[in-house]
Amino acid sequence: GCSGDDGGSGSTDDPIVVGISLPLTGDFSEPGKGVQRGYEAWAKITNDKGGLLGRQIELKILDDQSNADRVVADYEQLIGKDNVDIVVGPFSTRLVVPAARVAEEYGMLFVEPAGAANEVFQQGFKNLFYAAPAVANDHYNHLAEYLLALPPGQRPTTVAYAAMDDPFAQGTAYGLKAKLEAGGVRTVVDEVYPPNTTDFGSIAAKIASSKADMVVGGSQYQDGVNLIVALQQLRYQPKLAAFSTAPTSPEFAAAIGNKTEGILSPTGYTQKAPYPSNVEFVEKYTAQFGSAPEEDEANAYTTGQVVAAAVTAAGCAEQGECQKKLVDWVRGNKVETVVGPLTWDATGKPQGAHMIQQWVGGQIQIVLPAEAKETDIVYPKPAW
Amino acid sequence: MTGVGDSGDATTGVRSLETDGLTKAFGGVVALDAATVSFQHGRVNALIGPNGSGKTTFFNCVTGMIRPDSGHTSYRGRDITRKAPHAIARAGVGRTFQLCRVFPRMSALDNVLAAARTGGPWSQLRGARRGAEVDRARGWLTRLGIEHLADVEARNMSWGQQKLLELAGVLMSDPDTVLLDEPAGGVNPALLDRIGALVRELNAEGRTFIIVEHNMELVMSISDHIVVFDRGRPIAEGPPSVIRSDERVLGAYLGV
Amino acid sequence: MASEIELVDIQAGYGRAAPVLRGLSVSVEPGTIVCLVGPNGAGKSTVLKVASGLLKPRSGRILVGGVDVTGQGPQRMLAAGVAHVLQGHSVFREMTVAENVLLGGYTIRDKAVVAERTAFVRDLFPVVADRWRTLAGLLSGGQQKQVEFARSLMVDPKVVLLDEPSMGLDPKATSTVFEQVVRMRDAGTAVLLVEQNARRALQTADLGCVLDLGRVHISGPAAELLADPQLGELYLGGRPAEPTTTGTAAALDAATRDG
Amino acid sequence: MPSASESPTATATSTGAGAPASAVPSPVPPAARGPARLGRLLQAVAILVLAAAVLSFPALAPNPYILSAGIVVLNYAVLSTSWNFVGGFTGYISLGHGALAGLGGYATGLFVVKAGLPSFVALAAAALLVAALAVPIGFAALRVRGASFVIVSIALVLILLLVFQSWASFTGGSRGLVVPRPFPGLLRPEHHRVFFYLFAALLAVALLAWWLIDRSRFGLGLKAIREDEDKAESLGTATFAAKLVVFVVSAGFTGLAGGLYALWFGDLDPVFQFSILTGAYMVLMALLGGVRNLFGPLVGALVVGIALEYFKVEFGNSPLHLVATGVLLALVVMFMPDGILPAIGTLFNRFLRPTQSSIREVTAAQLRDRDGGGPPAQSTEDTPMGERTGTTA
Amino acid sequence: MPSGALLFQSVILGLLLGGLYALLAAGLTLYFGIMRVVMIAHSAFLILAAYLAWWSHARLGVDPLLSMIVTVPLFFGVGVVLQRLLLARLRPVTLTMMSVLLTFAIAVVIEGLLGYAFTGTQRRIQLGYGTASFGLFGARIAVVKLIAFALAGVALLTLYLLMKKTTFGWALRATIQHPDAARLVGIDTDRVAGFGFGLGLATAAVGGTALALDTTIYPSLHWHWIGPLMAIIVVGGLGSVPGAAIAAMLLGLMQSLLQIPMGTTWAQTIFYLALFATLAFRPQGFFGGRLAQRF
Ligand SMILES: Nc1ncnc2c1ncn2[C@@H]1O[C@H](COP(=O)(O)OP(=O)(O)OP(=O)(O)O)[C@@H](O)[C@H]1O
Ligand SMILES: Nc1ncnc2c1ncn2[C@@H]1O[C@H](COP(=O)(O)OP(=O)(O)OP(=O)(O)O)[C@@H](O)[C@H]1O
Ligand SMILES: CC(C)C[C@H](N)C(=O)O
Ligand SMILES: [Mg+2]
Ligand SMILES: [Mg+2]
Repeated sequence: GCSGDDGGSGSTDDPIVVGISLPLTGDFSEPGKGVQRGYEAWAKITNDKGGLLGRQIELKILDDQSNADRVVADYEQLIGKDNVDIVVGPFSTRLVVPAARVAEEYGMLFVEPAGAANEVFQQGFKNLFYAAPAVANDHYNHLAEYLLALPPGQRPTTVAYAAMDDPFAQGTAYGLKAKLEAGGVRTVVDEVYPPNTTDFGSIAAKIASSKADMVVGGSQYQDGVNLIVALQQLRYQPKLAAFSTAPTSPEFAAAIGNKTEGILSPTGYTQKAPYPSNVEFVEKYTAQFGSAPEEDEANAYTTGQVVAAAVTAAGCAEQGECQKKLVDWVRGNKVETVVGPLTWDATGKPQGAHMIQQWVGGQIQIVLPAEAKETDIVYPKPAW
Repeated sequence: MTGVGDSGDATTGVRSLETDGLTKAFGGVVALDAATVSFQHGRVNALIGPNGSGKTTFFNCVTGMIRPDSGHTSYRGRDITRKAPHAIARAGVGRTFQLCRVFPRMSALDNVLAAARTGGPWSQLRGARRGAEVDRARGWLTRLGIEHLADVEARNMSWGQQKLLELAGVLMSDPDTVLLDEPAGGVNPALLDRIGALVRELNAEGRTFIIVEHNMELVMSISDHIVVFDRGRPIAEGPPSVIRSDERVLGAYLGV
Repeated sequence: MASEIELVDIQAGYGRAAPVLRGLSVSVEPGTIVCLVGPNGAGKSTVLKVASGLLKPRSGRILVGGVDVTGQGPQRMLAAGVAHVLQGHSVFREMTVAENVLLGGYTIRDKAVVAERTAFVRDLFPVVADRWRTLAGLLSGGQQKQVEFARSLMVDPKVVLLDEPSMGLDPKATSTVFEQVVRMRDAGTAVLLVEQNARRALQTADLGCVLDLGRVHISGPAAELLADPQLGELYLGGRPAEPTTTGTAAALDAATRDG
Repeated sequence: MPSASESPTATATSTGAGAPASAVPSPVPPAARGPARLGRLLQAVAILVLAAAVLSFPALAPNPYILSAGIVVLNYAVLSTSWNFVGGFTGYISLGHGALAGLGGYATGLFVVKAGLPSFVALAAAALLVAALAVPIGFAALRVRGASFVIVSIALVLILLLVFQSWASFTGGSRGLVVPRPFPGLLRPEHHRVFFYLFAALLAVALLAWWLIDRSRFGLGLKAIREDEDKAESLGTATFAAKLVVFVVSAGFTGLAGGLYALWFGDLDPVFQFSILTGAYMVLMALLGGVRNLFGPLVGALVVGIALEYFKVEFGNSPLHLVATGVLLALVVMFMPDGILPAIGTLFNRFLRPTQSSIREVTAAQLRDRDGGGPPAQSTEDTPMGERTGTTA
Repeated sequence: MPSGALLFQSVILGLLLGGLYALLAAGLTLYFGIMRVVMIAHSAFLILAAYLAWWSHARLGVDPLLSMIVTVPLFFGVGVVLQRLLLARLRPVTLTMMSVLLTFAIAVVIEGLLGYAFTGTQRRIQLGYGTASFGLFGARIAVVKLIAFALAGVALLTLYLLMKKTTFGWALRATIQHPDAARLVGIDTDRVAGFGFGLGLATAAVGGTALALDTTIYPSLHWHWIGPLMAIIVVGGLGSVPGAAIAAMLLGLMQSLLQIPMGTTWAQTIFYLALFATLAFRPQGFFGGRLAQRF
């Protein structure tokens, strides 16, 4: 039972209310719901173990419709009106930045699962922490290393880039581009398309006619799917195809008619990671939702883990003075999570790297780095 | 106030509206065919002609509502061919429309007030419903027998009432030269007599009229000078007595 | 003889405003022309709108051929034989003259009849034939009016309601219109005519009604009304009629004489 | 209260053919004057109450969220009042005013970030810039009317969206633009309070400007444009110039509102700054309240703003709040096509004013006697005299 | 310098795209040009139709093309009802303005209901022939795009013939231009206007299905379509079906070609540039009727 008295925020039987705004509709709804599942799994798993500080966790989730104005109003409501104890972040850089500002100005700790672009860390936020191994520009680091290490004869010589006009999506593609260009790999197509693009015929035509060895898509979700289909319609067969986030989504394979073979994608998470909390996460998540968690779910779960660690260490969870303690703790400590141990620099940037996954044998599997791989990278990739 | 008063004495010989070779074709239809017409100041002029002979087009061209293909228009000796309609209106040429145009969702009084002329740009910021102008506006409504409609929205009026309202509006704008396109269309004949008298009265004050009308009785009784159009050009002009017996007019217009 | 159309004690008005027609009764027998005259805003057009079903009366009855049709819409009224030509301009502006005229025969199923009538109106109004493919909205005011009248001639109704058919027409076309009105009457049609060209109209009509304040003020044989000097002054305008000619007709006459 | 018999028109008729002088309607039905005065009184009271409510709101707001929601509503109110300079007076329905607000926001932000201007100087400069840009925009857009104008205005939003997205080197593109805080030291609740008053002041200025135009000759000219543009032109109104002027004024206020919002909100993203929805909400609010009324847009903003917040709280995590908004809008359009204020006015009139008649109340004979001054007509025998159906009583 | 192959491929893609645009815009032509209704909700109905096509494929396993057997009559009926129940009640004087709002409301309701029923998740029909294509002089033509193009052709031709050659078309135009006069010549104006609107929505059913064949759909996608479609009908001349079709093809082609040098975002501006150019030089549109500029 819960206490019926809402007299003060200090009363220890009250649940810890965690306020979240998520893009449950609109552009980011697909990953947004993944994040929601991750948070729900975290709350359930934690509550089943007795909660935090002996208090149950209660999620208060609002829908921001992928709209930056709404996300601000949501956090305003969560903090100002609903008086939640903790806030955590929404999905996607475009929403994380304005949301973080509200939290910052109310002095709240702000751990977030999906503000991966560099921009997030250039705003001067002091209370923000990104709960994933690496920022967007570093997502492809392992792939770049691998490619540049190939003997010159095998190395792809030309690359076509197409990125959504979105800080995260461009961040991933351009992170790789910078490294490959530095290594002497030529850029033959460099296309940017607005987030609402639905027809990829022309972009695909450009890429196809460039006959680039490799295609890199800076994609969120739907755009990645559309671009791949458009490329397939034109019978373009690159040696390597890499897309950010889209291929890791559970809907992906079906969406492109299962012609997934060989597609690469960076990820911060693998279900098979040996970290103790991950084993528990995968098991209980699967029990709760009927399928194993993907990256978005894991990021949200990681966020929860970071918050939980801070709350436990600080011994408090409410607005006001306590938040300062939480922030200070996170800044000074390492947190064990489902994506491994995380630490942050002064701007809240995590200090790790992403892995590279590839669709091999109808399954998406880790192929890089060598120490984490589940299977060997297939290069050149088979025709799709 | 514009110089209506002082031009009143110079009733003859002063040029009012003139056109020179005014031409306007719509696709294949030549609505105005090098029409050269001259109206004198201080007269009641009539412009008659069969349906489709270009009378309304003539009005539209001289008031700047449509651009002629070629030719010139001048008013009191000054070229107004390419001037905007409002500039021509401000120069003193007011007009009504054949298809009767009023401001449908404004009361009759506001319809008339909206026509009141203003001075410089700053006077635009003065209140619209100042006493003197409201009195003047009501005065016009009364003279045209529609004062009981002052607060009725124009769209709720009968055809003839709207026609009268439009006339009240253009008179409120105090033009030197008034172009009326079928003022009698749909107006009760009893009232028409009064309108005829009103025209003569205003003319005596020094205003020039150019009236397009098919009501021959009205035309013959009030006009000093008649211009007859056929196929976009004047074919005859002169005082009523002359026009009445002009053969070309009989053939083209009166259908005999 | 029974009236072809009969309006009995009609009260009618627009929206919530005060009534416009206040207990008005009119009837028209087959083969007669009844002419409504009256000041602007007296309610003449309103009478016709009620008669053709465009406006539902608040009370009173409408009989067509003895059958009560009160409250029926224009489509049913047309089916019952009532045709109405609106005041002002009611051509379909963005359709060609041809389409306008042919739409006049919308309810006629027989193609031959349509073709025959089309030929008839094209003959009657040269402008209809000359501008057959022009958009009607591009015609001059009087030309549009002619198209409209031509459109109404496509059907052959029992009752015809004409709202100022001569407005804006040149003398030639006016004569054509009045000739057609007479022809309809002679063919047995009941004609309810509203005209501000009152003297000319009353000369053509059999009966006249003066409408004022929303009711029939005076009615009687058209010739009698014409002769009444007081009515002339109040409603008909102009000089009291010379025995035979007046108005446009006078001008015409004068012209003919001199020519 | 002046009675009809004191009006000059009525005295002149006292010689009329037996009709009692007081029966001749004076131009304004006497019964209507009382309510008019009452109406004015009510209006004054309403203004005072409204002002008091607005000023005391920050003190009464239970928490900063409510205060921020209040700012959002005030911002809507300023925007739709600004929109109403064009929409209400000239009848041009611009769905593109969101673009002007976005321009104001971006201009303010860029002036601060790139030119280093102080925040409120930047705001003023931005408003001027938007007003200046409104000249060419208006020049292109105001040439067309009706549906075409609606389309052009939509196009304006979309084209600016594309430009601000594509020209990332200057505008920040989809990375967004962060506008530095004007009062960096303030905590968020304080920050809200300050901006609440700033928005309230801006609203007051916008309302005042609207009111001044409404009662002026310029305003009457604009309304004439709304009714029939060609006709207004032929009566000597420089319609194009008038439209342009009022468009520029409207743009200036919209730009100010957008700029102030940018200073308050801090994060600009082209997708949301240049959104058709913003413009559509402006139109919705103005129409809802009544475009012909000074306070129409404000009332509309209150209703829509509160409804939006309410729906959001109520259906927070399902798209049903969209449905609720749509249904609300549809209901207004269907049942209050002139807006809330006029609907209330009609109700008010129905109780206090008798139905008006547009039909003349005197016969032609009486009329002639009245102003003709000729010999009183012996009224025709059956002239129905005493018929004046209680319309002037 | 783009290669000849790329140019040719782009031309093909542009024409196919233009065909789709023409189909999507066809209904708008009807409402705007003929009925004077500013129909913001048209693209929302397109998306609705697309969802129905997706749903029938994903849940019932029916080919999306077959779903039209249901959606076309259904949309026609919905159109009739909408017109009779809602639009017909708007006052003619304020029709343009109020229809903007009313249809905006309808659009938002549809979007909300779609979100409620199908969530905001992006959906895409997974057709067996979704990525199938065949070659033509070195260029490739995707089967789905060609189907959409064919649908467009058939629908547009039907619409055109209906409007120009049948009494229904005449009656519809007459009804809109002068309702009273139309009633007086015996037209059942209520029914005709309802059918007209239904017809517009029926094209949305076809268009939505064509759209769903080759793109992802999500409830708020309709906002994305409003701008380009409106630009098309203005350039084509409000009210002219052939005009809209030609404008759509040209703009589709230009967009596709401009994408080569300028990139996706800037290429989209062609719609608005064409729009402004049209209004500046020929407000009545390049192919449309002569009186269209009047409103
Ligand atoms: N905008 C237009 N487009 C095409 N043709 C036009 C246009 N305006 C007028 N016309 C044509 O020009 C000719 C002259 O028309 P106008 O309206 O000037 O005649 P009018 O003398 O006023 O006739 P009415 O006595 O019938 O009013 C007509 O044949 C008409 O069809
Ligand atoms: N749509 C309307 N809404 C409200 N009132 C109207 C409407 N139409 C006409 N009226 C009013 O009804 C009265 C009668 O109008 P009606 O059109 O029948 O007059 P009429 O006798 O035909 O006049 P006219 O000779 O000017 O055509 C007028 O006072 C007019 O103001
Ligand atoms: C890796 C992802 C969770 C990051 C997210 N898509 C963003 O926009 O930043
Ligand atoms: Mg004319
Ligand atoms: Mg009438």
